[in-house]
Amino acid sequence: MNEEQTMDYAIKLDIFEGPLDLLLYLIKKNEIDIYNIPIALITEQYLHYLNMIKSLNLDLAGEYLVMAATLIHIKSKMLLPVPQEPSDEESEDDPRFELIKQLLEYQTFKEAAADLGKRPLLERDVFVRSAPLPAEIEKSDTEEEELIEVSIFELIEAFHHLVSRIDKKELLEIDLEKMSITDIINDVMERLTREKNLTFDELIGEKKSRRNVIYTFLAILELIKLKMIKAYQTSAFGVIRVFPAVES
Amino acid sequence: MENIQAIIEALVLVSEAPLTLEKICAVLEEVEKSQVKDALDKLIAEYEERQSGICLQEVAGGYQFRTRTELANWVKKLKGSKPASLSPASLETLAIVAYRQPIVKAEIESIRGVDVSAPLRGLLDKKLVRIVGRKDVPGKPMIYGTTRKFLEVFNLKDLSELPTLRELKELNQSQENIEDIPSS
Amino acid sequence: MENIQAIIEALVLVSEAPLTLEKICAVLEEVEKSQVKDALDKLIAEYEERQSGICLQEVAGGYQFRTRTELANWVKKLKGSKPASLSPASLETLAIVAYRQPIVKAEIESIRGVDVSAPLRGLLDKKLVRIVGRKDVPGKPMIYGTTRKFLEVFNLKDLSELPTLRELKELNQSQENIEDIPSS
Repeated sequence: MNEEQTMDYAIKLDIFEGPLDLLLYLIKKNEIDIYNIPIALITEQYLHYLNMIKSLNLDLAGEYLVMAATLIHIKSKMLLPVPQEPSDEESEDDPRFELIKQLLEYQTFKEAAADLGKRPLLERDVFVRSAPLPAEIEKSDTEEEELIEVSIFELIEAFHHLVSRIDKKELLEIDLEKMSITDIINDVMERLTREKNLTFDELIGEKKSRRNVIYTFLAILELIKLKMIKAYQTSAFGVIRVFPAVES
Repeated sequence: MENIQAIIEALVLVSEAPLTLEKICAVLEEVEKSQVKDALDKLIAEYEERQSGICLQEVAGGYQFRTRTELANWVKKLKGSKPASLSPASLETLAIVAYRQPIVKAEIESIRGVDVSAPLRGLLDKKLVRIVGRKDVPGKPMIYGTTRKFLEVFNLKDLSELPTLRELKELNQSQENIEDIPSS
Repeated sequence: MENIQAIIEALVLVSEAPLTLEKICAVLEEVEKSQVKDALDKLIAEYEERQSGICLQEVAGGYQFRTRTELANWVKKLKGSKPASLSPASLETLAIVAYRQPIVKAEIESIRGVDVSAPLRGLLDKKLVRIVGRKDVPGKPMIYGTTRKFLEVFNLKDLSELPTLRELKELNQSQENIEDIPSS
């Protein structure tokens, strides 16, 4: 391959959004019917491109290799003799079925993405008022309850920045299990504030699932450790009664 | 009471985000919802007819004044800044989230055939996509959906205004087509 | 060239500060300053005549769309229900409470490195954070946790739906590059 062709490939590689995109390009370039892909030809061309990337020392995402393996696998399956009696599920037997489905779906969304991009975009095709409001109407006394507009992503982002700023490793781990217990901790504390004291059975309530019992027990242990509640038992195996550690 | 249309114009102008019909009605307590809607439709038509540089548009479930698309170049000349556009990777990821929401990352990746961490992250940063919850399956993966800002940015009234997936129909028919494939 | 008046309307709408005659002229290079001034005067008169809810006004040496003063009360009524966003300090404090609850103020402060009295009070006022109890240690400090409203605002079923830092990191990860390519 000459220099010019190499450059051509290099430029093209940059514009592929992944193995499916590359395959769609090859299908279009060869004017192939997507429902009847000549797998040998496409596999050959696909691998050719991959080697091109390699020779140019460009980064290659692992997905391209997975697709190469898939193509080779389909190609080998296509070489196997086809069972004689035609059945209704023949299409499912076509080794290309999954790939075709995937390609069609990807093509659909690629077009949907292009359509989205063609819409009049805010800050590109249309613009809205950007002036701040005059101060006298910006500030007004609110009697209604304030609405808050903030996303969960912003919340974790804030936490992330905080953690990276102070570099506290022990803050890094957020355990989903622990958060489940925290839910119960909040619930226990809320009920204790209301009821003043509760037995373990009362705390578990109706939902006597194994998970709920364990989590409630862990929550109580945690609360005792945090010195937020006190637990008393009148006798061994007796009723456990918990109180807020400090009267509110 | 002053002219309803005038009041609506003022309310829409000062609103930071597209102003919903409900909010307008909440301000204009004594006016029927249908009357408010009529006034809005009339206003839209008037701005249209006048060939004004701004138009009243229904977007993201509300109403907002926007510049006319034909004038984009003049506005850009004033603003001087080139808008950051979305990369094809981001657009594809966004399209999948928009049409398939609620969706988990693995599903997006299976459609695109590539890792979508980076574009997904970018879309979250741009507030076009948000985390809507977790799926109750092992690993509790996060579920993504589009935001109201997505509607605002793409000039959509609501999600139903998204063009239907043209090829998707074909895809459903493809089952039959594939059955016609000659076994080679 | 499109209607000068329409272009001016669009420019004024998107301008962050009152738009000066000079700036408009800079955009409309080929138009005489006097013509631009005429168009502006005409526009002002038109909005006036139409008894529109918005008017084009000359303020602070430039032009700006403003709501008509007579409608101020309606505008104020609308603004009363403006959704508030959280300040970075509040957001950080909230994040610490959410992820580290149950937590006392001193612990939040040791993480943030600053006094959190103000943001914490704000969060209590907004009912995103509440006092869940007191700790039985010297000083009997109050313990904070998130509220049901917190879950509602963030669209969460329960706390275990909060995204983890690991998940955020996963989104930050760039694709791994792979060296080996099978030869054809």
